[in-house]
Amino acid sequence: MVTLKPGPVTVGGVDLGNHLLLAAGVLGTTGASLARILDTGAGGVVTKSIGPVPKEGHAGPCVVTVDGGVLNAMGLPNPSSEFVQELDRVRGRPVVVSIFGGTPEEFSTVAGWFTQAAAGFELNVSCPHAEGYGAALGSDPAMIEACTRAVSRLDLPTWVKLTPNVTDIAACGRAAERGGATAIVAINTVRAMRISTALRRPVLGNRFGGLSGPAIFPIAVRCVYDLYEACSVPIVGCGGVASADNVVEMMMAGASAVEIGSAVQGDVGIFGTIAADLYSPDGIEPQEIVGCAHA
Amino acid sequence: MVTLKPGPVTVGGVDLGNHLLLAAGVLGTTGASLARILDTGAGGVVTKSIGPVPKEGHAGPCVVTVDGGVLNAMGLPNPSSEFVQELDRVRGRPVVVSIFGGTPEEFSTVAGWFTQAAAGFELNVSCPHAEGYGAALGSDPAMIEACTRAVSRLDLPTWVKLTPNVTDIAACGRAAERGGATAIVAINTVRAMRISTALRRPVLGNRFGGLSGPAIFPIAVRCVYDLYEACSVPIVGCGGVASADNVVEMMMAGASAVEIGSAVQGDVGIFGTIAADLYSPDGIEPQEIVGCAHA
Amino acid sequence: MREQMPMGARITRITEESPSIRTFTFDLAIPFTPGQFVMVWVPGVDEVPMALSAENAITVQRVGEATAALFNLAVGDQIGIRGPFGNGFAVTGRTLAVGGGVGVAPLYPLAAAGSVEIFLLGARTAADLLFADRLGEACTLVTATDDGSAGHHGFVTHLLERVDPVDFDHICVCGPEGMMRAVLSILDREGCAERGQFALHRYMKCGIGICGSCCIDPDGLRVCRDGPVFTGDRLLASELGRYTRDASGRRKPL
Amino acid sequence: MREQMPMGARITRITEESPSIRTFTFDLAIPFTPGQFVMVWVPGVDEVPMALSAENAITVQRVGEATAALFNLAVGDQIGIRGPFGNGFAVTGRTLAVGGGVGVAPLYPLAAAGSVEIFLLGARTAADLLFADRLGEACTLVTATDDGSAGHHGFVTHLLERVDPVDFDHICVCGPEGMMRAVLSILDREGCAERGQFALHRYMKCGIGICGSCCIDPDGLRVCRDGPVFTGDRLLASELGRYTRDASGRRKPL
Ligand SMILES: Cc1cc2nc3c(=O)[nH]c(=O)nc-3n(C[C@H](O)[C@H](O)[C@H](O)COP(=O)(O)OP(=O)(O)OC[C@H]3O[C@@H](n4cnc5c(N)ncnc54)[C@H](O)[C@@H]3O)c2cc1C
Ligand SMILES: Cc1cc2nc3c(=O)[nH]c(=O)nc-3n(C[C@H](O)[C@H](O)[C@H](O)COP(=O)(O)OP(=O)(O)OC[C@H]3O[C@@H](n4cnc5c(N)ncnc54)[C@H](O)[C@@H]3O)c2cc1C
Ligand SMILES: Cc1cc2nc3c(=O)[nH]c(=O)nc-3n(C[C@H](O)[C@H](O)[C@H](O)COP(=O)(O)O)c2cc1C
Ligand SMILES: Cc1cc2nc3c(=O)[nH]c(=O)nc-3n(C[C@H](O)[C@H](O)[C@H](O)COP(=O)(O)O)c2cc1C
Ligand code: FES
Ligand code: FES
Repeated sequence: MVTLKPGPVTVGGVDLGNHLLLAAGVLGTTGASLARILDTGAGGVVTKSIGPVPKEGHAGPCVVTVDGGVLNAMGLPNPSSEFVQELDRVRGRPVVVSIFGGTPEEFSTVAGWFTQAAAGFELNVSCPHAEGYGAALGSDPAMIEACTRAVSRLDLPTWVKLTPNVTDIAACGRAAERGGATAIVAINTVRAMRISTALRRPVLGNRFGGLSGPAIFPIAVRCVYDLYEACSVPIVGCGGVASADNVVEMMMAGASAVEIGSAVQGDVGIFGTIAADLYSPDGIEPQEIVGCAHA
Repeated sequence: MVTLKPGPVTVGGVDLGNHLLLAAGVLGTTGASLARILDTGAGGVVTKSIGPVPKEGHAGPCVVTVDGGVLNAMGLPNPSSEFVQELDRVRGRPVVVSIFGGTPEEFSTVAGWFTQAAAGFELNVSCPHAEGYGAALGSDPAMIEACTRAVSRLDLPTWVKLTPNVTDIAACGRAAERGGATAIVAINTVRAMRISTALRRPVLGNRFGGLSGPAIFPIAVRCVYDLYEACSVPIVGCGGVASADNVVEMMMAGASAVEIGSAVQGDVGIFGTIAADLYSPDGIEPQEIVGCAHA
Repeated sequence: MREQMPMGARITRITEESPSIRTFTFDLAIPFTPGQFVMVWVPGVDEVPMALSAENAITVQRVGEATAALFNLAVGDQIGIRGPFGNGFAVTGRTLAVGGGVGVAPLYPLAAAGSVEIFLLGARTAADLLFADRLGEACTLVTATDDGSAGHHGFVTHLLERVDPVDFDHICVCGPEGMMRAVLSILDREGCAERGQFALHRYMKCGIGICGSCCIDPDGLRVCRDGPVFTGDRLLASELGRYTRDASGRRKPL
Repeated sequence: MREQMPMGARITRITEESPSIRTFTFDLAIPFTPGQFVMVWVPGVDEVPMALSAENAITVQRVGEATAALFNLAVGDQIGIRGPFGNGFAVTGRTLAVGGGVGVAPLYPLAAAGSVEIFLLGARTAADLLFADRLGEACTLVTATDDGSAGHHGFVTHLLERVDPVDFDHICVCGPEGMMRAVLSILDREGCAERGQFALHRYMKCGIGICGSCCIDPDGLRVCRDGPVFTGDRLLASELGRYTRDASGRRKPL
């Protein structure tokens, strides 16, 4: 396998310790948890998505593991502005704050709370199971552009996380770019559902939700590949990454860094595990493989 | 687990031996192969998709197995009109002929060849990796409607197979219904790609392709569930089905029958295996569970 | 990732343990380590964590919506069960158990397995003393009630003054958070905090260590996965007994 | 489903076996049963089935685009390998092998393993007799050439008249389709078709038994998965030697 030369990296304006970030909404509700993941080898972390008002999220079940993946409908539970204090614990470290809102104004309000605490923002216009939020906005390129612009105006790095549940993800990527995105993150979960045959009803409290984990890796690689052809800002690959080889594959598709979520289920130390496999002093320059599969 | 009372079933105008059909493009290139699958317990079979001119398909690799699924980009290889003679072998049996074309006229031409040999048609407006065919048409509801109408005019059962790679599959289902579809089949494969990190290039000859198998089962259940809410014609569930419990789950989501493709990889006798688990003389009426998860 | 959908479980018996606590026995046997829990799905309502009080039972205190809905179920009704999750108690030598309120639920199967020598059992009143009869058969039982209606009049922590924790290899504890913090303080004072095994409660949504809702300060340990049982030394500097977080992740003082 | 992406294999040696046949040895050892094949990915060109002629080698006849591209590769170049696929030969007792042209490739490792007693080897001319030297060391070798430039002058099937197939438990065969049909006819005449093991070739796209491109009439057997080796009795009524199908699935007479 290819190994990479270790060292800090800057992606879309955010300085990271390596190419591996914790994905939004996974172990990202408290400062202590974010610190733990950074300490175990992540080069950066993305927080739980924070919105304009506190939300308890959907009724349970919120998460089930399925063959090859995780199905979730958390419903964006979040402490809203109180989250600012959580970040004291990780001040100065590479923390990207994930935010959501129902309008461009709400995006900009929420972002405003974190201008001191965030190394950058990740706009969640892609959660597939939160009515009026996330993908409800993120399947409309004009809305993506408007929300991105509302945040990029704050002059902090602005990443935009896209949903794969659209006919044309490249159009969404171009919209984010027009709105001033410094990077594009792909992908959020894939719209999905399971039914309990024993109980004869959808297993998630919210009925439907989003699929993550290895099952969606080929879908995510495809989206990254498409976006790399369509956009010129860096791309952060996300979806099903669970090994160093997966990281390399995402980078060859066009990702400048990757986010990892569901894989913490098998190994909370996954960042250290992957970093140990991925980096070696005699590794090649990471830039050499970013997008090389397009040759 | 729920078991069903065995017996013939009619779905969207096609009389089937049971609820289990072979999915299009899987072991469906020859009459002998279709007969074999019928003999091992399938209640019906869908043929390889047949188009207006013979096609060799994409250069290889055309298929790779990935974690939890199969990734393919066959490129719709097919013998075109010569396929009519293959069907002599299965005359009078429940054979649905899958057809594709680049225009409504081509759909109707191809269908015309098979009016004597087919128990019904399945319109492939959903293959994600054949330029100018399949999903190239199938993400446009107006085009779906036009192609469906061109075939449904022939007064044979007309099933329309949809792609999940759209923002709104329900709109596609409604379009098919308007065009005269007697049933909707969901789903075709999910747009996807893998890259060989060893060879630094996409692994499929066509670069991208479609994901099938257990990995997409939760995506397929979701699509069937959505279509059941949006449409009134029967739905045939397809995608990742690999066990009797999966069949029951698809039916609870709203499917009147299911198609099975990738699972033949593990067991070419999968139809007999599933039927043995699914049916029992003291089983419940199948109609009782179709769509019951919507209650 | 291994598929783990909720299993359908049919309630076969409902036992009223106290006015506010019932044991629900179901037709499913789940191999488990005492202290492990399951996520209990009350269809149409919510999914909540519950310790297994036997391989086929949970013992539930009615406190809010989901537990009230459980109390409305009858024998023959179905619930969903995912699990078991978490680590459970790990005992080898002499074990003292300290349980309060419904916190006795995860400790009971430990005692029933013969692993507990002395059980200090507390509740508000005599009627609330959970599993007292059966615990008395399984080990040496010492009780305390807040109102003095049975056993020692006062907190179960007072009973700890009568036994010497240092005589035990393990002190397994589950109960109200204030009680657990008090026990931890005593163990710390006696210099044996690491012998304490505390079964914690935090707001849980996934149960499998990915959502982050159950993480505790200051180390970000996940109660659902790294716990729910932690040794006392890992909790000394923690939020235990000071604050918790609600469903949205906001801190709530205790 | 188990992930099976092509493995990267670097060519370490290229051996010219005859003017149109080369053996490509690579830096990957694939445990296999003789008769099994791999899908060989020539990057940017195509993926084609090739028998393993050793655990780390394929032996290729140049016939068209993909094989020509393989012939253009040099030591150090990379190809992709998926497999091994199919069933392979299954022999236990006395074994006769009958090979023609590049069809010797899958039979050679069988002989090299010491499983073949007599090997009937045919080719158009002496220069095309594949692996003759090494086969002569591994077993009793009898050769035939169409032009008489070596061994018997005529078809390899004629050699079958010299040995009595009924003396063997297995007759393993691979070669041009007409030759295989002729061998099958002889075995059938001798009443021992079921002792024949024929390694078939059909157009393959997936190699794993799902696409259907390699199915043979009249039973719909998949050459890639149910085969490529079939006993003669299962082939008597088959298309073998009569027609095949091309990449589009159209029948082509042979
Ligand atoms: C590992 C663990 C084991 C538990 N074992 C038992 C047990 O054996 N018996 C028992 O009676 N109780 C047990 N509990 C507590 C039980 O989960 C809560 O009492 C129950 O969730 C209350 O739900 P509700 O809807 O009735 O209450 P609500 O009205 O929703 O809330 C009341 C309080 O219950 C708690 N709570 C609510 N939802 C959750 C949740 N998803 N996760 C954690 N706490 C929640 C919160 O403190 C909340 O303030 C356990 C909790 C944990 C974390
Ligand atoms: C199980 C099996 C094992 C084989 N083992 C060997 C071997 O050890 N050595 C060897 O030289 N050849 C072997 N072959 C034949 C080899 O696969 C073809 O010669 C090769 O695919 C030709 O490819 P091409 O692009 O050069 O030819 P093309 O110009 O594409 O076609 C020439 C002819 O080759 C055959 N062919 C082409 N593509 C395929 C394909 N995907 N699958 C099957 N046949 C194809 C067809 O008959 C075609 O008419 C084997 C075939 C099979 C099915
Ligand atoms: C439990 C859970 C919660 C999530 N919460 C969020 C969230 O709040 N915001 C967001 O943008 N994505 C959220 N996601 C999506 C992930 O960030 C990520 O895009 C997705 O899980 C795919 O990556 P993975 O396969 O590595 O998990 C969540 C995923 C999971 C599994
Ligand atoms: C090798 C292969 C070939 C396929 N060819 C076709 C096709 O020709 N027409 C079509 O409509 N679908 C085709 N499909 C899609 C399947 O019919 C089915 O929709 C998909 O594989 C999901 O079902 P599964 O998970 O059970 O395989 C093909 C799938 C595979 C794996
Ligand atoms: S409940 Fe989700 S991490 Fe513990
Ligand atoms: S090559 Fe696909 S079934 Fe044999």
